[in-house]
Amino acid sequence: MELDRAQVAGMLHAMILIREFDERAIQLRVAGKIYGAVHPYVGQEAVAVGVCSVLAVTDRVTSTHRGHGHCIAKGADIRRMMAELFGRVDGYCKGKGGSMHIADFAVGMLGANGIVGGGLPIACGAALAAQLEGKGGVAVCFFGDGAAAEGEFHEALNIAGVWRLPIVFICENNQYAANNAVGVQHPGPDIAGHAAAFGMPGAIVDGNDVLAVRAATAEAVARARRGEGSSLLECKTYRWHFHAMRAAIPAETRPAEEIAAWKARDPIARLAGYALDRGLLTADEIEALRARVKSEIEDAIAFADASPFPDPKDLLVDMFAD
Amino acid sequence: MELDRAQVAGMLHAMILIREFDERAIQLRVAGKIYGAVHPYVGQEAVAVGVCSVLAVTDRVTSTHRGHGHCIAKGADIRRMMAELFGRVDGYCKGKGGSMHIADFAVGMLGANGIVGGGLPIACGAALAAQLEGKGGVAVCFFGDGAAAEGEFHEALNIAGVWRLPIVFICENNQYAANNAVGVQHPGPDIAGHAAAFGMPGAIVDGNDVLAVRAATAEAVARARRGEGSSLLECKTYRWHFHAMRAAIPAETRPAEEIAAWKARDPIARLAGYALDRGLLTADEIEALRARVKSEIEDAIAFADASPFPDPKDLLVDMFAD
Amino acid sequence: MREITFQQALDEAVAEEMRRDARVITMGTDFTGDPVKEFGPARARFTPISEAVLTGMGLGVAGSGFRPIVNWRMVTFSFVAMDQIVNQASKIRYMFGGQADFPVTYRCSTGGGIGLAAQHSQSPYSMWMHLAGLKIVLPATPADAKGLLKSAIRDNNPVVSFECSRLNTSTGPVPDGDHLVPIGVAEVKRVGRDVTVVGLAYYVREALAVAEELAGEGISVEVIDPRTLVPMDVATIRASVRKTGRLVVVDEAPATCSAAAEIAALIAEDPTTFRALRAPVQRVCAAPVPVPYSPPLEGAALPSRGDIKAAIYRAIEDTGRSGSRRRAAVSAGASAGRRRRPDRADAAAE
Amino acid sequence: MREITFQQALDEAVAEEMRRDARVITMGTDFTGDPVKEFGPARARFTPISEAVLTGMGLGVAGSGFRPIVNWRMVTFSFVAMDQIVNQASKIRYMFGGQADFPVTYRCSTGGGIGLAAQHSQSPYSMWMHLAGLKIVLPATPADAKGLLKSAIRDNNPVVSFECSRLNTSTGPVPDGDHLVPIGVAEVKRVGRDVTVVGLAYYVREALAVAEELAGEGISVEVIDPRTLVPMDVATIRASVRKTGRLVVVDEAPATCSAAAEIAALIAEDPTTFRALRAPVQRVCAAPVPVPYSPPLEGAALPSRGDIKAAIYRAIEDTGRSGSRRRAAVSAGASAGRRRRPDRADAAAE
Ligand SMILES: Cc1ncc(C[n+]2csc(CCOP(=O)(O)OP(=O)(O)O)c2C)c(N)n1
Ligand SMILES: Cc1ncc(C[n+]2csc(CCOP(=O)(O)OP(=O)(O)O)c2C)c(N)n1
Ligand SMILES: [Mg+2]
Ligand SMILES: [Mg+2]
Repeated sequence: MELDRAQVAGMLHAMILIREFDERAIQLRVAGKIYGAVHPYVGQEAVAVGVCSVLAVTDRVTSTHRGHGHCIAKGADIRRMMAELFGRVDGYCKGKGGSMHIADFAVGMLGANGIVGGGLPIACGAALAAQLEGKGGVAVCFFGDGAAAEGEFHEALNIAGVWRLPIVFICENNQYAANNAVGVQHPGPDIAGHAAAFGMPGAIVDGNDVLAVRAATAEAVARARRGEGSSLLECKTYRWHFHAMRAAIPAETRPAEEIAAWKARDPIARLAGYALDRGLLTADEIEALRARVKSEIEDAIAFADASPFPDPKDLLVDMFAD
Repeated sequence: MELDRAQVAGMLHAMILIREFDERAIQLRVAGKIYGAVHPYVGQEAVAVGVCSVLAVTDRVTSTHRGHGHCIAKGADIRRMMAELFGRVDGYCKGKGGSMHIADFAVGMLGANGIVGGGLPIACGAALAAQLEGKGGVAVCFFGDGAAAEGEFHEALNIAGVWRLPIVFICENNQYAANNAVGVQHPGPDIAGHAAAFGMPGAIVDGNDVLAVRAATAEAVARARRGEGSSLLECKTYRWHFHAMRAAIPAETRPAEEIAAWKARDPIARLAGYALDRGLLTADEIEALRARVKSEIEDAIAFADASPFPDPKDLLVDMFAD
Repeated sequence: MREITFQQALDEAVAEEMRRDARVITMGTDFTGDPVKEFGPARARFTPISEAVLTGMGLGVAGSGFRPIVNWRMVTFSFVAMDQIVNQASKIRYMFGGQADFPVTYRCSTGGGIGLAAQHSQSPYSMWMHLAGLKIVLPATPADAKGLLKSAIRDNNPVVSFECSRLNTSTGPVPDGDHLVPIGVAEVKRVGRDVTVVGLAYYVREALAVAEELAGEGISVEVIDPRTLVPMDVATIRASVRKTGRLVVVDEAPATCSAAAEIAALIAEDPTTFRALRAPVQRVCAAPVPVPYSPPLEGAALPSRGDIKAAIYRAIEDTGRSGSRRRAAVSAGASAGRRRRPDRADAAAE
Repeated sequence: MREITFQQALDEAVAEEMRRDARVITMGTDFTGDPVKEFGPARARFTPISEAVLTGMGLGVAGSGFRPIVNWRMVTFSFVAMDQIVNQASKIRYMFGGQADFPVTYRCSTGGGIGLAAQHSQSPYSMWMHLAGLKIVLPATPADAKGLLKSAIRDNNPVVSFECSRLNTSTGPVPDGDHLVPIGVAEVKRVGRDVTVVGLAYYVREALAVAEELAGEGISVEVIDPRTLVPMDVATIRASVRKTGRLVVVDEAPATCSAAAEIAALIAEDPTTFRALRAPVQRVCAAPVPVPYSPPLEGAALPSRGDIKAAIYRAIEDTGRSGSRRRAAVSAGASAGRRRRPDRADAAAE
């Protein structure tokens, strides 16, 4: 599946945007512009971008506590994302949700989730809706290696298998759940092995190779659109930073060599290199992309900063629909 | 593993006792001597008896809503069981628990359970205790095919796999969960297939062949005692009666041929035939066993009937330990 | 008007709403009635025994344009799905700034009294009431069961329909046609002068029976059925207590942090009602134990008519009325004593 | 006596009990302190993110002779384990006729106020209190945190230790040696004459600060910390209200069916205390919403000192005291108004 220059440029832009967004979010959290907890997606960009690159806006995804990348890849507006992190009224949740609860139903982003595994059942619901609509829509569920230890993982894959739901389960195996290596969570290194018993294909893919992720997802999505059911895709990847931060940046607990080895497999450098080799993009064009991202982010920050804080008088608004 | 006559007689007696106990329980429920719900184990006797025949009294088991067979096989006193079903003070739970909550910690029966899948985590705790004690003890967890659709099934097998707990998971696949055939619960007919992803052996055994169940359990238990971890054993079997009854016996919803085919594979007749063929027991001896069971059950009923109902004044007793 | 059972009324509600709106689907491990026959397996779905995923699917499919009914069967089984209820369903709309609606109806049976023991005899309404973000209905008659469930299915928010097991086979008149009962409106089931008795589910009938009995003794009892627990129709309850000056709440859940506790607090914190209150509030609730299996114990654990009567006498006693009252109160004393016995904890503390 | 943090006090409690009794083990997805270093990986176990199995394992290993401490980290995460709490832990001993004990301690952090939004800012104590069968502690100081957790670990029943996040870094004096605080005993933190304020966790400090402030205005506030929620030390609370005639309860959970509702009911139903009550009970609780993320909204959602003050003024107002009081009350009116604003439901009904 050859990619044209526009597609490659689009994916590269999305990946750089995700990285810069979270790098800036870390700074802004330290600066006290953002509150609560921030879970950076840096290092995993190829997964969100590769997966979402084959989805339509009408396809629905659920995300996790580490959700900024999924939002951006699915087409959310970083200005409203940043405003949400700033706790302002122009944020996606009018400041009520914050980092762990960003959602944009208009682009099929059914929400980040502060509960490990909490998005799996909701994604199955979105898949059921697609099945009932019968228009070839699919649902995609992002979750971590740690989430695969929760019972909701089993129940979700099981019902998806029984009902042949049009859903693709994307396990982002970044080797750690908070400070615990995957060995604390699972008897083996892989999650994909669970798929067979649920009657669905389970594949392992290099989560730092956006093209590989895209290709594997395309196959699983096509399968789902044809009504042939669900798939589990395990993307091996790594987060470059700490699990989560509040006011201060936590000390690193993982082996330095391990981190270095993974950083050497930078998914962004990899796609940039591919684009250059194939002559799809020039170095200047890539520089221009980076510059564009910088200004987009500054613009988002300015937008967020200009947005007012919610009025306490609106505390009870949005509780119940009429 | 050749069995001697005492062993065979013991297993045959236990199986007949279980069957007669539940056949009488049904009559007594209709007669209004027993309250609430009764879930007969008739047809599945080979599983409980085969499994428990290789356990020590110090090994611990957890049971289900269909727990009478597990209690009897693990060595509970049918007089106190019957008294519990009658709601009397000499029952195992002093009448507070009833059929779905019979337990006898003294013989390692950690309780029936009204929650599908609810016993799995508790069994893992018993296995952890055995591991910490380091005396080669094991835990056994009985659960149904329906329970394998619950998240607790996944969490239990996963942690058992990670911690190499000395536990044997016994899935009694009796083909139905209430009125739903196994196909409503699972993408395929087998549960054992889940084991591999948890890093443990998963075997399927003829659950109507007590010797096969015993042999497979012996192997899994030996493995656990050696500190080599957990196993999943799926016993294919069938319940002869309705899922559950209250005041009235529910209409049968399963295909008549299916029921007939399974009854033709009666686990008790099978062991009796084996004993006769091998000359381990004579027809008279088997008749004597049946007679003994009948009197044991009449004795249990008399015991239960003679036991007083609890005094409402004791309503708050047993709430908290000192 | 037809006389049908509580269960039939609930089945009619589901069938009528499924006919009315093709986006309504129903899911559960089993069904009463035969929705599969009329609506097919796509809209009436038998599910695996996986309440957690089922509960979250309700939100996902509702947030994607459908109107699911998720049936947990017994409230007992909803607890394996509690994360999806507490952390998702009750918060999802507000947390997301109101950008999407989640019109999902969760149904389950509640209550004891039929020998099913601790796990299968629960009435934990208050655990849901405490979660800001869920609407909750608790009908006591076939008409309300049908009308409230239909309103719940049409509501654009997560609504929990608690359906009392002991009422399943009870019958009552149900209006013909599209019968709706608004969520959030209590009903004064009997007008009275001396004491207000708020009953929940099965205990509405019991309260009415006791009221009838006491009318013979010249005690005029007003009986109120909240019908909806969230939003609670406090205005109706307060108005009644302002009139009678006395409140008895009957609930088969244990008293601690129960719906009865909330109703007592709603009365005690309202200045006008507080000033009108002439006697201590009476909570007639289950004993603080898991519901025991054996009939004599289960009977002692759950509220009885005698308990309700004794509480009414106490309310009148404490505001000093005629000697006949006092004797009556004493005659019911023992049972009243038991009902009011604090748990060992309190006992230790008192 | 040493001055240590709330968190250090909790860590000391676990370490001391693990030293004292080899049957004590601790399990969680993460630890504060370093129990693995001192006690090894067999007794201090890092677990998968599987709260349900972890919670049930606590019962199984406790019923098999050990004394486990299960740490859910945040109360939020306990909801995926709610079946094991509701259907097993709270019922298992009684249901089995008391034939075995289950000495398991469940720990979790609670509360909001630190910008973590809806899912990670919960204080649902009352959902546990409603379950007859669990003991529940809620310390407000380092000394009580240590003493109550040690008592919980030694208790032969399932005990839930709720540990307020906002108190983690707070410091206070903790007695040296084997410091135990008995479960079920409240503490009068400040003796007063005019009004009783019952505060929970973080709000004990806030209540004391307000009491200090109001002393300057000649209002004498008695502050009580229940410290244990089950068994609740009702005697101490009732004795105080019998003296002051006024009750304000401060709790960061939403009011409906909360611990505050229960305390209000315990006062309103006790004849002697009811007769001594001179003003309506005041509940100062969180607004009926999931806790919002944005600081101004979160601040508005949770109780503030201004809210506590306003409630105290109201309690005194409603029993008519000097004009200065009245002015003060009015000055605090806005915030009081917000705090007491009924949810839209009630609004509709009222
Ligand atoms: C049910 C539940 N348990 C525990 C937590 C605390 N927690 C938040 S993130 C996290 C680690 C999740 O690991 P993983 O699923 O691999 O995602 P990652 O952080 O690696 O992206 C934990 C334990 C939670 N949010 N929800
Ligand atoms: C969590 C939960 N959900 C639903 C039920 C209701 N229920 C009781 S038994 C049963 C069927 C269980 O099937 P299976 O596990 O195969 O055991 P079997 O009855 O066949 O022995 C169901 C659905 C329950 N008790 N617990
Ligand atoms: Mg991870
Ligand atoms: Mg079965």
